[in-house]
Amino acid sequence: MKKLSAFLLSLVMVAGLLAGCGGGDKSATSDSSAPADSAASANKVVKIGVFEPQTGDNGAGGKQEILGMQYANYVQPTVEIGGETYDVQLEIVDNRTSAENGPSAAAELVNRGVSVVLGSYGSGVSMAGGAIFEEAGIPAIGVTCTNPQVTADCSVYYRICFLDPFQGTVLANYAYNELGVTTAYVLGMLGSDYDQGLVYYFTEAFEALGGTVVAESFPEGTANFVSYINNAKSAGAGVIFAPVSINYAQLIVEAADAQGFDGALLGSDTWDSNKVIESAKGKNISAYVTTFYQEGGNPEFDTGIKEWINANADAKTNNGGNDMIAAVTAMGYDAYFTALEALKAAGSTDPKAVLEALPGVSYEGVSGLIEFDDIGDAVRDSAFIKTANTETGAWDFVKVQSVE
Amino acid sequence: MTSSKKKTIFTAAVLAVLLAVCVVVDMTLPSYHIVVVVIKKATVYSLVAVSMNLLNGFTGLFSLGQAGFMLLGAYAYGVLTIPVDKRASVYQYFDGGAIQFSLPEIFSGALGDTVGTVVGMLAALLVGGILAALLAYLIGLPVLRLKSDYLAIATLGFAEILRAFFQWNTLGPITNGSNLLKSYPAFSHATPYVILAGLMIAVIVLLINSTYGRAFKAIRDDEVAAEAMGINLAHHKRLAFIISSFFAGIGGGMMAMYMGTIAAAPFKSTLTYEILLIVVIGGIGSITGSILASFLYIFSSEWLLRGLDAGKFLGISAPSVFKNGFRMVVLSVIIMIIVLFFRRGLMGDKELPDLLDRRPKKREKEAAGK
Amino acid sequence: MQAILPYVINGISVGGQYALIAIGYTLVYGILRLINFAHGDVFMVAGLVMVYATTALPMYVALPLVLIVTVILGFTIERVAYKPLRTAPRMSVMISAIGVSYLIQNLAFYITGGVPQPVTNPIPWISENVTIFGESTKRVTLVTPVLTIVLVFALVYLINHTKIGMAMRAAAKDFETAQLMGIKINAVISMTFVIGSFLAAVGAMLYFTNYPSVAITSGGMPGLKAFVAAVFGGIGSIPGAVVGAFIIGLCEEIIKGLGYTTFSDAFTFALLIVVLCVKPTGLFGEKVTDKV
Amino acid sequence: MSENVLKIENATMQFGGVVAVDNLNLEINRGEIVALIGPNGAGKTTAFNVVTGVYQPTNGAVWFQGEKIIENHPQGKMKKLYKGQHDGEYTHVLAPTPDKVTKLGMARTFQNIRLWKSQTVFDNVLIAKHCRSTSNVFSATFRLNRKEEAAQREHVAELLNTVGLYDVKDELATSLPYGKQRRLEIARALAAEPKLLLLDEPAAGMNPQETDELTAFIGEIRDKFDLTVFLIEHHMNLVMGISDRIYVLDFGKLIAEGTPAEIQNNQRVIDAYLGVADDA
Repeated sequence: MKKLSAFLLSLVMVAGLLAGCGGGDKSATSDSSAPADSAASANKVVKIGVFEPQTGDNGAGGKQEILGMQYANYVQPTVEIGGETYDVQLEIVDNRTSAENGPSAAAELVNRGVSVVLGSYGSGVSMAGGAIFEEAGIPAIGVTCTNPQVTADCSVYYRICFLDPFQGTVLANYAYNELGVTTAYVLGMLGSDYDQGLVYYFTEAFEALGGTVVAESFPEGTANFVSYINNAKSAGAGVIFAPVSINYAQLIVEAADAQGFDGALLGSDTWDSNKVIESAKGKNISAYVTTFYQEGGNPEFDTGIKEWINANADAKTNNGGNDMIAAVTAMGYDAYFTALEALKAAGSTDPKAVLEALPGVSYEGVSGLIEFDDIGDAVRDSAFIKTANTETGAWDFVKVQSVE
Repeated sequence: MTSSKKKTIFTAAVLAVLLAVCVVVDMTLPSYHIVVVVIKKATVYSLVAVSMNLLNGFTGLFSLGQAGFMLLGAYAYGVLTIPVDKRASVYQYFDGGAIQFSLPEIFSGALGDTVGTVVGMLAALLVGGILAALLAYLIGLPVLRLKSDYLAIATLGFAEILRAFFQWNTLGPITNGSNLLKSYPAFSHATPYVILAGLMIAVIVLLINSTYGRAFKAIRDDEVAAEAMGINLAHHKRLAFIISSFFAGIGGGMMAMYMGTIAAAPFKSTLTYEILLIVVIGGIGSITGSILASFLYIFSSEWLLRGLDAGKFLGISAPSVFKNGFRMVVLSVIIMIIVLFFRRGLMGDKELPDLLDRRPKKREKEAAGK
Repeated sequence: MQAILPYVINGISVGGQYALIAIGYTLVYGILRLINFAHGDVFMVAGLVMVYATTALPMYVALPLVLIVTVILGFTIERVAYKPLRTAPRMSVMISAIGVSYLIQNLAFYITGGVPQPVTNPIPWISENVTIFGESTKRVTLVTPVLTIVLVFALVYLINHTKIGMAMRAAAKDFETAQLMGIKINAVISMTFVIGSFLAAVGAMLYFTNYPSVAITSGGMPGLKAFVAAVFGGIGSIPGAVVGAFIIGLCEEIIKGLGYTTFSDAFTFALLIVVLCVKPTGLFGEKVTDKV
Repeated sequence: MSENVLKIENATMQFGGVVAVDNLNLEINRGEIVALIGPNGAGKTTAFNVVTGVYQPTNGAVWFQGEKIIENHPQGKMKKLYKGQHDGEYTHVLAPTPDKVTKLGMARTFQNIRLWKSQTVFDNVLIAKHCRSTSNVFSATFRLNRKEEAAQREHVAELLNTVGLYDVKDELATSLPYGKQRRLEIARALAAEPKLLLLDEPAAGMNPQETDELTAFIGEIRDKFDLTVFLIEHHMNLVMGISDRIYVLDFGKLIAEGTPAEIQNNQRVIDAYLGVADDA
């Protein structure tokens, strides 16, 4: 009996293995004929890798970013490369937000033969994947990974967003100069390089301006922020700067409301999400965020993507159930077109050619002009500041802030 | 005697073939190829799974602290190998950090670039292992007196505490706080991983077949009898715990090499659970099983079953079923089936050479008849 | 005094939530000597079901539904994953528990797509803001400890004064003898899982109304902490679990208030290890001697 | 020259209010075979557990080869509960763990056979040699102890030949028939190179023929390995046939001691065993 079961077990495993192999082969061969509509046009295919989290802490944000790319792909499914029309095919691989899964997800993209990679949402996993992309010589365009380290030590990584030092400084300036606050409470998640990086730059800038900063961290998985808000209150803070992921941002909004915190909440680009604004709706708080894009900045894009989202149930689910456009979606959209520009400029689908062409790309996207500096970072000198309108449940534009 | 000789030859042949395959893979495929990447990851997991098996499977101590020791090993490796001129940018928030040397560079000065770097990397791995072993000694003092499930939960707790310490900003000049460590040297090919992990596992196998290994197994089978036969329980349990942690530390260092960046986040209890389940799939008490299961698990979860997440698998296209997460559901169902119905796992307590035995039938019968 | 009041109020509330989960651990451990690793995930599933049910159905249908679904889940887990291993070594059962936890998380992941599911104010009344001693807080903060204590008294009554309660006590005292005495051991075990899941479901409803979303990992930390509370109070003892939970909730919030936020989780585990090493039986636990 | 191998001195073992062994005094001389008998629950195994360090006696001491190895006096809760006459006589605490006691030269078997289930017959015996090994974990792992290991293996083979289990050395221990498992346990104890061998009901579950074989066997090994044997047994044939002296326990108290013939005619013993004595 035991032997039989052992035998069956190994049979199952072997079958699984074989099935896996088969699957692997299949995807390798059948992918080239993928989009049904393009099969008719018989164009050649160029693959763009999407290296984004669909699961894990940044899953929600990653999905919204992918939406932008998918919409862009819907708007512009083909590209002229070297005089030929290519169908653009997105190869989406989930990196699960974790550095541990970064390398294999990146390798999977390389394996699928992509010409250029878009992503990721967060910095940590971008760095983990960066090493693989660098070895493979495939250019990567970071969308919203704002840590300076992403591009600093990686020859193939470029990005279209602003950086943490910039964002942190912008917010510090805004808090000190515009909101007139001298004491700030900053809160980041323990173990998140994104949070702690922004905390660092904000603190540096805010203290340089003459303000006082009280900094604390919360462990991952914290669900109750009441005590943190109380700490901010007892520190006499006029603002709480919490550059945290969407889920925690919602919790902080709730807790600030419940504890009657009367200062302002400051958020980074992660806060610019319809989920956060939903939480803020009807609450007695004030919140300001910096972001890459302001809805209404490009009406054509807005209406187009809203229509597309509303017509597409999956997309709507991924967007959190409504058609509000997150900045990361706009950034994903821009990243896609930047990649197309690079492909056009390269005149080839060879990653090496694309890599050479990428630094020279200049593209006017919905989030502004995209150009790269020597390191591969976007040349951006201003950010949008928005505030949460707790009555209408929307982000209201405040101003464009740049660092002087 | 001849049968044992035959077994040795068989084992050596299998290992040689595997190594040859790995070398061929390395020579024909670029280092960023998915096959190379999954071999690297599976190799690291094998080492950690075997180290966990040494403790949980061979000594019968149910510890869930593996991720913590890996964390220590990973950080030790990163901290000691980041080139000095890269430290300013890695430790960007901590003025370049407190440690201003790099083992590979030190050894490069003495031994030449290539050899020196490799020696430095190995030395850093070793330091990681030793630190993990030291910590295991300290933790073991209070914790190893606890009985099965209490031990499990206490070691789990220690791993969590350790994680908080490594993310603590005050230790930032060394650990870089919550920020990543990166830019350290790593092997890009799979063969060095396989050789390194292979050597470590070989040492574990030697240990298990030594008089100490037999004592560990005696403790697992019957603590009371073991103690009555002169085996010092405290001493031997501590020994097993320290040795297991040492190899987990080295495994952590290799994990760091594989990941390219080090943060405390991946070393959560989930990682320990994953490794524990791998050990169970392979068979508690079988080194071969742990290795086999590591490869099966990593290959399927990272590569072969990806189709289950992407809408298309085995040529069947069903995007509504094969969507994100389905791969892990399938895997965890398989794991549960193994846990419930095939408790002995793939290999039971058999090893590679035992596959040559022509007598498993007889033993099975006897086991059933008892 | 005024300064620590909000921390205390919040600590008591958090403690109440832990208590509801901790009872599930302590009951199961008392009888099966099993750390039910999946209990935290049952809690999470209850939260998810609440999210889905309250968006689709009116509240008076949705909330009982949450309780029923959670109870069925707890019952099923026991029948499928633990019952077949009744005679297996303890390590196997624990591995099975970890496997179940892994499976539930992955399933939840698959169903939710890995995205935290937003909680949209399912029970409006208890999410309203109220003012107590001049401090603003949510009503749920006050409701939680009260409800917890009411439920605990009900449970203690059940255990001390009903037939099934007596059977549970007998099984906890001596599993085998109870079986020999004709107690339907499987029914008793199922009952403990049902009670544990029920309380976890109540806990989940209170816990998640406070929070904007249920993520698949939401159950992990509260689960672990509740377990620590159960050990702290003396595993197997219901009053112990409740007292332990309130103490841990309070300590945690006070530690945050003192500014050691980095270590608020680590503290819980440190406490666990100290308790295990110094007084493994916890505050109220009975000493169990191993037979040689 | 100490002829006295084991001396139990005023040993009391109390579990809460229950006194399992009450002020036990007993001596065993070198080369003797001494039996400890008594009805079920008389405290025989508890006495063994005290001697081998499994339990710490509530009060009293144990001497081995002229050296005091175990000593304890009532402490903590026991202070109130203990009402023995030797209170205050013992002031030190000597509480070696069982492995230390074994290393001193005592080895035991168990009433309910405790072999290492997943190990072969050969390995079961070999593991018991571990406590006599001088190699450390490093030298053992890297096989720097080949000589010692070879000697150990040779000794184990010899032992297995002696007990007649060499031909089944590669079987799993648990696959052996009952009687052989008993023998294996004795072989395992012998591998630890004891001076004093403690046998806890070695004939339990054996048929008369097996019991007779065992009786002869115990005598054989006593002579061959120069042993002193201390045994607990219910099979009176065995006990009477082999013992030099017998101690009788009832409700934790020593009620008689003497040669087999003396014990057989002791009225108190007969009373204690009434209805039980003929189960052998």
